[in-house]
Amino acid sequence: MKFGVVVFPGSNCDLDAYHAIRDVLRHPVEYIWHQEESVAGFDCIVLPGGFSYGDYLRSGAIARFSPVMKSVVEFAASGGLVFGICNGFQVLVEVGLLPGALYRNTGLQFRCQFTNLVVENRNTPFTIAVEPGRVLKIPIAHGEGNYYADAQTLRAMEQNGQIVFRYATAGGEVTKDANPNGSLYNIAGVCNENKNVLGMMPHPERSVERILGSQDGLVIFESLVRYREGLR
Amino acid sequence: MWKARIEIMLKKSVLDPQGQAVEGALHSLGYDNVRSVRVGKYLEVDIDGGDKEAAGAQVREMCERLLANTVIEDYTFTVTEVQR
Amino acid sequence: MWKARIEIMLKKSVLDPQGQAVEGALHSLGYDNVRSVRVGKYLEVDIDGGDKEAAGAQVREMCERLLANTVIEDYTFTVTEVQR
Amino acid sequence: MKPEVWRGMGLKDEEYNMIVAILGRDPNYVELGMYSVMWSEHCSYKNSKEVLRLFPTKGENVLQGPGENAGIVDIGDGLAVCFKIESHNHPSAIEPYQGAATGVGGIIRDIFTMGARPVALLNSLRFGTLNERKVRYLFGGVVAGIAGYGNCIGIPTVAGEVYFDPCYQGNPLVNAMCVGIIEADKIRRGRATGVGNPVILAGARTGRDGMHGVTFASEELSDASEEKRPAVQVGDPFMEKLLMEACLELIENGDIVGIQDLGGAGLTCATSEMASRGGTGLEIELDRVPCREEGMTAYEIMISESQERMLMVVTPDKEEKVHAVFRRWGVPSTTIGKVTGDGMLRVRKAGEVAAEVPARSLAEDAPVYCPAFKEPEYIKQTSELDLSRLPDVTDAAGALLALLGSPNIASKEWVYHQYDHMVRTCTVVLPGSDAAVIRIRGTAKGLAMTTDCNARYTYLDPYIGGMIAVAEAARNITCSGAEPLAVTDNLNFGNPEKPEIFWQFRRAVEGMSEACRYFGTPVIGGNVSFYNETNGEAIFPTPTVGMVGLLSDVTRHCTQDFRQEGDRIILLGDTFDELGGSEYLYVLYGETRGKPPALDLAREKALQQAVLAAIREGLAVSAHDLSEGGLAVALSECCIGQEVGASVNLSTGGLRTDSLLFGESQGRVIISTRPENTEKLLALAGEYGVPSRAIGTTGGTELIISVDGNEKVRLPVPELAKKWRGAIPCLMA
Ligand SMILES: Nc1ncnc2c1ncn2[C@@H]1O[C@H](COP(=O)(O)OP(=O)(O)O)[C@@H](O)[C@H]1O
Ligand SMILES: [Mg+2]
Repeated sequence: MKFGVVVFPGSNCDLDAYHAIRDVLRHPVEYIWHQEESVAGFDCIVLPGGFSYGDYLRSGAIARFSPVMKSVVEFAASGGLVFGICNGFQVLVEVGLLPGALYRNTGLQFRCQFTNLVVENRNTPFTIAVEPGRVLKIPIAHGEGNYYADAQTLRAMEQNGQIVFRYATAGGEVTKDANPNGSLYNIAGVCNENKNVLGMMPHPERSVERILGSQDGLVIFESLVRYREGLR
Repeated sequence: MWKARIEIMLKKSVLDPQGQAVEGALHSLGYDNVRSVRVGKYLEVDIDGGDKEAAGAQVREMCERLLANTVIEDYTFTVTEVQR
Repeated sequence: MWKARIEIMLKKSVLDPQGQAVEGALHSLGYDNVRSVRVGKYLEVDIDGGDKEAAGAQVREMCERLLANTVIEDYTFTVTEVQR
Repeated sequence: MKPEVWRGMGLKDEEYNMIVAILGRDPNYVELGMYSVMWSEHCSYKNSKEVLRLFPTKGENVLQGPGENAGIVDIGDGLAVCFKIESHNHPSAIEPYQGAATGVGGIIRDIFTMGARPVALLNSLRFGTLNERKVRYLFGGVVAGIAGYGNCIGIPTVAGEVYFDPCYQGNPLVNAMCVGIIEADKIRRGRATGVGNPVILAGARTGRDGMHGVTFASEELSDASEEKRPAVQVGDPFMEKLLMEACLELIENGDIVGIQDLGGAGLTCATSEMASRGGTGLEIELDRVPCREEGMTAYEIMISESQERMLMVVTPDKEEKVHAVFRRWGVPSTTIGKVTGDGMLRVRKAGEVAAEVPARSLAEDAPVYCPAFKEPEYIKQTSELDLSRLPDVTDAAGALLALLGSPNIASKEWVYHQYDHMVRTCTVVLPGSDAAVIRIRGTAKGLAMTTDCNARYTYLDPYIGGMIAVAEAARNITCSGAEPLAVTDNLNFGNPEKPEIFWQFRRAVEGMSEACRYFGTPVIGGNVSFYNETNGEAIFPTPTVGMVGLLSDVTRHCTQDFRQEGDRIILLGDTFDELGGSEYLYVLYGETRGKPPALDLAREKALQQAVLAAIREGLAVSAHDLSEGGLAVALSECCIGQEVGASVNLSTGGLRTDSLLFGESQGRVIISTRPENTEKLLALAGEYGVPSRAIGTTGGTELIISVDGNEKVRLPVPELAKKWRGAIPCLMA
């Protein structure tokens, strides 16, 4: 299974995603420059974290017009796996591949810390390898991760299993205190209706090795591989 | 040349943490008669050529496509003629 | 009640990286006739009581003390009467 | 030219006469401006140069000492570590967010200028007390500014320190440090060589912001400083990220002859230093410099301190390629001149020569002063501390909680949770332990790093305080399992033209030098920030030490947290009746007085070697050095991390209880060890001649401390944690 990691001007977790995939997951991976017009040949496109275009105006607002995004949108439409992490998630909502919007944390501060996630839907390509009831310890690092969608959209998302991750306590309880950024209903990650596009604010690529304090992020990448192999 | 002045605000239904923080800060400075504060963005865009209507249409399009995120934001703008 | 509409902008001589980025983005979207973009803040503050002049004086003071960073920013505002 | 003109630019009459002598004529206005910025303290170190010679700067691993943009130390495997610290105190006092942000931007450029990939940031901060609204504004703004820049560019901010004292009320300190990694054979230097080679300016356009920043940094702050506004700039971390990637790519490919960032004194500094180091001249054409505003004068362009710009010299055959790389990264670049052989810095504008001076005279020939020095009066008064008149502590638990809630000791999570400290996925020991540790990809190695300075000690005795700053940094490094390598220092002092201040400066440098020599940690670079005064009142002398250490096996790192039930707690080192300059004295009695704790370099070094050996041999489950707040605070910090309690029995051995619990005697470390390793650990300490005793056991949910069999402290760990974590958020709410 071949991964592609998109590099926008200002991406800075591209390297981390690349290493997680190449050195820990041990799968082929290549960088994709933002001016590429095709993403042919890849099985999964990762939009990494960072500050594309400085996150000026709004996070992800300018990056979504990069030439590469046109082909990412087409790739997604044809069922391709697209995975947005942090800034990548912001790009995905801006470009309309995912519903809702992400804006300023209610605390008005950038937050970098470990969070605990419950997996609300284990039936997506991104979560099929997660054991039932498992709480994932994965760090966040963002200033604009406050998820918003209007009531009607949220209802539809709930019904359709599009809310994939919520912030929780270590014991898996979804509480107000466990919410680091004010996201509606503690939402940390969502997918599209078809479940082939997922965006999440926490950084699974930062928790793939014991020496980094957690390996819980690895299961998301492993899910992708297992899903893909299941298709063969 | 045309100057567009664009104001972008979070929709009423979206919580405005920044506005709340500023309101709190104003209260603690003793401005007790401050009732509500909302914080948004202000942009000035200079546009060459065309008439006022065309400039306005262009600004609207730029807001819809890039400048505002209409899922959470509303925008208003004015266009006035300026000397180069 | 009075509504103050406050626009806060970086001073002309100060670098506006945000404005530059937006300008670049507008150009790459094909809006070649965009000349200059500056990005600032917009605030709406509701103020109770007093007359228009008093409200204006208070807004000026709030700008100087808290809302604007006059080291690098300029501000302008208007005050209009609104129904509660 | 009228004397007011050069005096207004901060030049002394005799300095003006020197310039006339150098040129053999009167300088024009542009030239005068160039001398004024280059001969300012900030650029020329004219007041500090002589004293800085006291530092040991050589070592077998030192590849680059002071004098370049940053120092470099060899770490084996063909790799080297490059680091430096720099102050941005004055801009941060005026505009905290942008002042701090551009400080971070500047130090990052110093590192990638050398060809190193920046991998970590640190910061050392000082503010007034948090009950003042203005101080909260400055503190909040500075932290947000550091976060804003570092997070955006994607370099983790992994460590630092923050202290609060009224002496910093009007003059906060913002020192930023950057650490980079470089292949030892790829080091670049700021040299303009090769007559005829093109000179390229890349990065942001030049604007009118930041005019005269360096002279500003070389003046005391007064209320009128708030008027000097244009000296503050807005940073653009996005531009810097692109500039960094482009420059590192060019350096990696060997496309650059010499490179230098534009910092203080802008184009004047970069051009004259590069030419001077290269023994050449430069000719530049200001009409080619991309400007942000129309109508900028030669004077303005030459001294503008606009951020995010780099100057480089390339060979003619590479010129087009270099521009192409910048283009691909979306960074503007222009050829603005060429290297000449005549040693002159020649500046043209609109077809005319706007300035023409010997490059070397700007960069090297500033006058050197040896300011007078004299021990200040206060030392005699403050050194008096009669402990017999101070009642011993009765409510030890209350005192401990008060100390944990003091912003100087309290958790700094409020700060470092705003910093992305994990990006690059190499941070192995996150902020919150003694020193941060990062791994070096592609090797088994790791780097430990810290900044330290207890300025209260330096105030009470600059010599001992200076030594302790180095010793504490080294102790923090060893507690994380690393061997100290080298030092960068940031000397923050008041006005050096006052003999008392210069005395503090000399004494501190003497103390630091002695300690650096003893620990074998040469000073490979640093920064001097004078004139940290408001309305005539100087800050405490604050010589911050930034230190980097090496772990040959990064998996063998250590943190301060107790890990599990039943481990034995060992205290290494001796405790004395030393309360002078302690946080205890300050928090409970509002006093900053006495002599700082003594420092015995030999004992300190033995202690550190013992700690390192214990960690390497796998005997230490945790290690934590004792600093502000002494033993009781250190034990609390060990408990809080993983919520593991401890039960400790101490004997006074003739000491006061407050000295025993809260005194800050140097050379002490707490180690926890598996019970079966206790004897081995005590024996190992003995081999190094380090006093050691088993003082208790980990476990339970409380911290219990008994002294001579009497229980003095019994507090639930969550209560300790709440006090310690809550203090700063509560003040900042
Ligand atoms: N400004 C800061 N930025 C990043 N980390 C910080 C900052 N201030 C303190 N820290 C972190 O908090 C922890 C405690 O700091 P400090 O009390 O200064 O430690 P020590 O006494 O061991 O030198 C350290 O890990 C330090 O790196
Ligand atoms: Mg320590």
